[in-house]
Amino acid sequence: MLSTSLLLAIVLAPLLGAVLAGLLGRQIGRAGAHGVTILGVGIACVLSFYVFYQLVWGGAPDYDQNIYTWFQVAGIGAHVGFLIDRLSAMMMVVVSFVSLMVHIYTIGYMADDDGYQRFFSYIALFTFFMLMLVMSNNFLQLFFGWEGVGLVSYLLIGFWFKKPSASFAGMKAFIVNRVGDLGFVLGIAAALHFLGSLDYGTAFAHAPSLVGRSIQIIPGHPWSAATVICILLFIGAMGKSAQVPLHVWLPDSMEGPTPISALIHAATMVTAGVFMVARMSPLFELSTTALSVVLVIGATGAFFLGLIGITQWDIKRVVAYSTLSQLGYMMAALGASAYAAGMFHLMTHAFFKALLFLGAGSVIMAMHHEQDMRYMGGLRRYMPVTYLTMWVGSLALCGIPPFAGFYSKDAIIEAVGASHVWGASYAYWCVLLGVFVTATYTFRMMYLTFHGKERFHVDAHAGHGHDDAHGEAHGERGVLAHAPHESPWVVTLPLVLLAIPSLLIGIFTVWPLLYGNFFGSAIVVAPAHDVLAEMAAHFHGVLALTLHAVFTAPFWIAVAGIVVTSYVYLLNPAMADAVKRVLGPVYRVVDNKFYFDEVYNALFARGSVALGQALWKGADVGAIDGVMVNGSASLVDRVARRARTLQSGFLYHYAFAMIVGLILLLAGFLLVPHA
Amino acid sequence: MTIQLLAFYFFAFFAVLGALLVITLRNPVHAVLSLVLTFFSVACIWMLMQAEFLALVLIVVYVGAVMVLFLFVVMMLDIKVAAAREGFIRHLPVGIGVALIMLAEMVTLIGLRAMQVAPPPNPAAMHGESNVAWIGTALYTQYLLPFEVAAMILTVGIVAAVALTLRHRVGVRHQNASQQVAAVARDRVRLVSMPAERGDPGAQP
Amino acid sequence: MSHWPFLSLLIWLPIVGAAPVLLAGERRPRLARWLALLTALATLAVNLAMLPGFDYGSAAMQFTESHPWITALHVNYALGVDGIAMALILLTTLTTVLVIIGAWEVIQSRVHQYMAAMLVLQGFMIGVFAATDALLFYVFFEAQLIPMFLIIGVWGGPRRVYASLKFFLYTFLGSIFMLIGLIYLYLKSGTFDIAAWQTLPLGMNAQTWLFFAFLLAFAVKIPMVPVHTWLPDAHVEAPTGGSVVLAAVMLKIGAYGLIRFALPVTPDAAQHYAWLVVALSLIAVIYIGYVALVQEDMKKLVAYSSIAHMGFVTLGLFIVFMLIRAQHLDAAQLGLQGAMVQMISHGFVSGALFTSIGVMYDRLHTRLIKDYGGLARVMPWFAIFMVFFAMANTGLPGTSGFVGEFMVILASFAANPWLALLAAFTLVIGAGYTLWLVKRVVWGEPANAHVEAMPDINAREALVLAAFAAFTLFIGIWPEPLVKLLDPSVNQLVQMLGHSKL
Amino acid sequence: MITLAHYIVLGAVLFCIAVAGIFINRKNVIVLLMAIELMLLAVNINFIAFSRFFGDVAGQVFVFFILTVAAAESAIGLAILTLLFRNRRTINVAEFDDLRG
Repeated sequence: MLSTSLLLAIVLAPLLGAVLAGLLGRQIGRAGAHGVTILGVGIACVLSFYVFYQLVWGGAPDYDQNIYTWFQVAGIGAHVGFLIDRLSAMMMVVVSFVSLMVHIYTIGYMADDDGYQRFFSYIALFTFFMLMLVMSNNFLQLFFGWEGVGLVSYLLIGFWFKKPSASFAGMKAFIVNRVGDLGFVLGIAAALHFLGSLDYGTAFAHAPSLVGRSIQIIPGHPWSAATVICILLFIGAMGKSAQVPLHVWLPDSMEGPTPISALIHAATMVTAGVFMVARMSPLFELSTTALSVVLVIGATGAFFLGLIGITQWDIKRVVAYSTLSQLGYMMAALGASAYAAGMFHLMTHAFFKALLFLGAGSVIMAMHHEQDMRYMGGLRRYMPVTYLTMWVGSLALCGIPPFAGFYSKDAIIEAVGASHVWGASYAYWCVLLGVFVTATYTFRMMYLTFHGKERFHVDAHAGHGHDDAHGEAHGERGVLAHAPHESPWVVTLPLVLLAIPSLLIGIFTVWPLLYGNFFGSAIVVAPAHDVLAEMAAHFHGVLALTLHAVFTAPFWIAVAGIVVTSYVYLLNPAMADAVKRVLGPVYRVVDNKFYFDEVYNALFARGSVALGQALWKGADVGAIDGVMVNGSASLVDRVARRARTLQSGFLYHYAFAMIVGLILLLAGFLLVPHA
Repeated sequence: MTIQLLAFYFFAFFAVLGALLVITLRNPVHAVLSLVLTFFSVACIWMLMQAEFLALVLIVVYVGAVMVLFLFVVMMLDIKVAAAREGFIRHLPVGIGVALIMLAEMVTLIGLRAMQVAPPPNPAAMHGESNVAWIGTALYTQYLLPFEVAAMILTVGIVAAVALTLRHRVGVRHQNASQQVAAVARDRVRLVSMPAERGDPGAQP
Repeated sequence: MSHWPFLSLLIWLPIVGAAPVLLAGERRPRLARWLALLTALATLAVNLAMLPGFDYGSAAMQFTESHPWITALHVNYALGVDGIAMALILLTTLTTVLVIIGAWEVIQSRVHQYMAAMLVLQGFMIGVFAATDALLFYVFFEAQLIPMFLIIGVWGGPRRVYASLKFFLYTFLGSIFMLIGLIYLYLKSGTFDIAAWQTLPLGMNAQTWLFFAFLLAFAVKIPMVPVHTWLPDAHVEAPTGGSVVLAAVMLKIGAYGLIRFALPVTPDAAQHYAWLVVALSLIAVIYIGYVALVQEDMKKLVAYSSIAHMGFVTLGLFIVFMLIRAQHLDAAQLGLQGAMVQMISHGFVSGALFTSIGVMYDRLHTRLIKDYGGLARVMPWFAIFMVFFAMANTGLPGTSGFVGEFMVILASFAANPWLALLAAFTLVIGAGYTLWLVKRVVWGEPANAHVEAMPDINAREALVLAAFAAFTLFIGIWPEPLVKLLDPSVNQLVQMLGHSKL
Repeated sequence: MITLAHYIVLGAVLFCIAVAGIFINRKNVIVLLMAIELMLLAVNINFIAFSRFFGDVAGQVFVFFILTVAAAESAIGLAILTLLFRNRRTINVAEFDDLRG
């Protein structure tokens, strides 16, 4: 049995840590700040593992209870409560574990930063919101956590608020997410309207009643209610999980410190959308249209956003675009109704992508906050631990057996291939080619960073330490004050701890997660869509699966990508430029990220300001204030100004007026016959 | 044509003549005198209507007091006739036009034919009393309050006229009788006894 | 139930208390401040003392008092509160205390008069909420213009005369029409009792005229587009305390008037013209959102955002009619609740934002966004509050700003998804203008040497902001107590609106 | 035989002359005042005539009051005139425009 106080402790411990570190940061000092937050998150992590253990092996039943009533209006109730089943338990473990790793890592990464306490406060607060999100048993609390992580993401992206680009990126992330949330809120409203409750339990119980119900969004065109609900909810997921076309915020979010790139923008927050769709599987299963949308959008992101990663020079941005691509994979899995595969990839991705980000952070530290790969190279000699762990992460990312990524990604590709919803064949090509792209950008990054010639030189007189500025323009690029060296243990320990699951977790969990009905009733799949069941028929154990990989297309595509990249970047560096020239226009489009930023900037950012100016100056100041308000005032003024000249002050004018009046009066008497 | 009618036309002619002179004469003094002529003539016409009291009041009070006041003021003030007459000719046509239009309208309204009423017997005589008694009875019974108010108005008028024209001149010596009476010798002369000046024999003269 | 005339006490305590404050005079500002604070605290105490005696389950008027006032016209000095009025009175008494503390050192000239004006204003505003007699309501409604007029006109900025006149004339124009409506209703019913009017049968023609008379009066006060242009000017010129009271309480008087008069007295006309008000509300949300985006003056920006948020209030009030027509009574109640919660929440959030701007203004004497930047470095504590209130303004869950908007959006989806879409647009545009403000003011490098020299908030300012933050957070995390307070009245109102008076 | 019409027309003629007087002497306050006296006189003629022809004392009483008020009026009017002249050294109405809007 899971007790309420236990669950409350999981949620509140990080919150308490965040509040203490945030408000009393100056009093408790640096050690105090990371102490309380790590303690808080550590408690949450340990208890999450305990909860997970209890659910999976301890035979504890699912927990679904309300803690308190948020509001109750007539028949509509909103509560705060927890729903702990295997789905949320898995997320809790992933979130709290990665969060704990990032906390420890941060001690090293942020050692020289002024905002040390603030940073710990933020990430602990993030853990709180994320846990609230995954543990929620209703839409409202889901949205609370959803927006809460968005807030912390905003604060953390803009953590170095002195940098205009950072605060801009934070704002951009928040606003783009808000566009998604617009859909999400409407989705919640639609769910409430059609299902009559904000609680998952009640709402999902009523889900079958959606069949046949429709809504006329455009008069004369009834749409299935389930489709409307699901697409609206998915728009929310598109924002948070950075799907095309709402992905533009994620690359910019790399302005934030690297630990949060790992925690928020790779491992946890951005997967909230995936988690949410999986959670809503009883609804999504009712609408093939919605599934198609999810599938197509996810697959599009998986391929095209990965392409951008090949052209980037900033090490973090490469990893960021890889995240976008992998998120696309997860969404595609959900679209193919392979929810378990999506969640599986979510988990493996959380580990290896956090690993890659933290590794990249370690590199960046060694390079004195230089992020441009053109000034790196040959680092493997200086930082072996980082080098090795990064290789583990990279191989996992490329889906090379037996690394974790292989199992999850392979399952996704197969599931998409097996799917029958509209757009599945397009999606299949996307995810398949995505493998090539993934291998290319990953190995390009590894080669540019760790292999080849050193493209920096050490100059002891360059005279700049870690602490002067972060990522700002240094005096001369590619000049380091002292040789790069391996990071301290607080940094490498999390790398090692994350490398272990990146390597192994796939082998151990592929069977139960995908085919063993691990999630039980938490995920609902309609029999017609159940691709995983089809795949289970061909499943003959982990070893067989691993060996069988040699005979599948994805594996060889990955290998092809690796070979090509190796040739271009290791053996024949001049080749890269040649390829670039040959693919001129295509390269330019990809290098400019398909011009999303430019179009959005012109259309929405500048367009809104221009519209606002027009409305303000034109309508508000011009029409309403100018014509109506001040206009009526000045009309009175003008009339009065004219009228007062009648008051000449000359006696005889008044007398004349009286006499004229008298004449008129007499004439009136004459003309009007009196009774 | 009876003698009364002749008398009426006679007085009416002078009344109108006087009125025309009032508004046309150049010299204000002459204008005031013309106004007196009009008042006299009208008083006579009132006599024809057996309103003896008012006719006499008009002559005694108006001509005797008000018109004299006018004369005083006109003579007191140094009026530049030329300036005051400015625009006379220019406005003459308008004035005549307006007056004629108004007259025409009034006469039409009055309806000359409808008014061809013979005068009834003198109402005062019918009550067996004089015109003065007739008005007096009404004034002191029925119209007592308005009468008193009229008295108030006159008083206020006098006070106002005096107050308006009152001027405090500076540097004018007044005789203050009460102060003169209240004066005592002590205040006027102070007797001071002081030792006699003793000439210093050695001093220079 | 109680022998104490609590409501009279609430109204007259601050008004009478203003007298000693005035007597303290120009020479003794300290005494004036303390007296004012004591009076405000006493009023708050009286108000809190009412809470245990308040029946949360009843929609009826409570703490009623009635004395004949003008017998010839059947006017009574009649007071009473239900949940809606109680919530707003609480908002008033709380805000006044904070405003008086907030003005402590900020107001330096004629302290005694300022404090007295604030107290008198408080009394009148409570009177508006507590009056159950229409003429009494009208008297208080008009009377509270006077202290506010003085506060803007005496302690305001450079264009204070223009702003205060505009404020006064605008409101006055509207209320003239209301007076005509009140007189008509009196002639029709022979009483000024609001409750009697709510059951008075009226023809459609009469209802239409009355509805527009009331709408005009209260739309100016709320303010709704297109009669909103007085608000930015008034806010910009008003002293901080004036802005806070104006935003926190005075705007609510308009919405309260709609709830008391326009909705229940003329339900059929309101039903018939609900589309109009809903359209105006949505215009307020979107159009004003865009206008707010480009403001260069912080106070103007927050003023415009107030208009947009009040758009949610009117949307919630009138979406009810569409929902009643569609037989979604639960959603109707949710919409009305949303409007009410939004009102209370907006009181705290906008009050806090104006206080924050006041804090900046006291240091730098400018309200232009471009004069600021990088406050997070020089004023870290202030930055925490500023970001928090900005987030509340964007309707972040966990702050009060979210609750009302969420309820209204949920309710309006049931009426029409398009309405919900347009309303939910505030999530984006609201985040846009608020965060852009925060970016330019709080983040970045300190803009200039003056900003560099700004001291962080002192204990007094921290106290005021923390109090606002506490209320915002409390309602955001646990709105149920507020919802419960409002619920019976809201329920009754929805029932009443469902019955035609034709 | 003198009829009512005779008197009334006489009154009208005098009144119109006064009106014309106001027009053509618009600069001279004294003449203006005298024109007003003329008007009052014209009205008084009417009052007395009607009183005589209808046998009602009220008309004559009213004339009495008119005379009273007119006396007060001209007294005050002349006082103001004196005052004006003392302060402005002129009685030209064209120069009295302090009330101009």
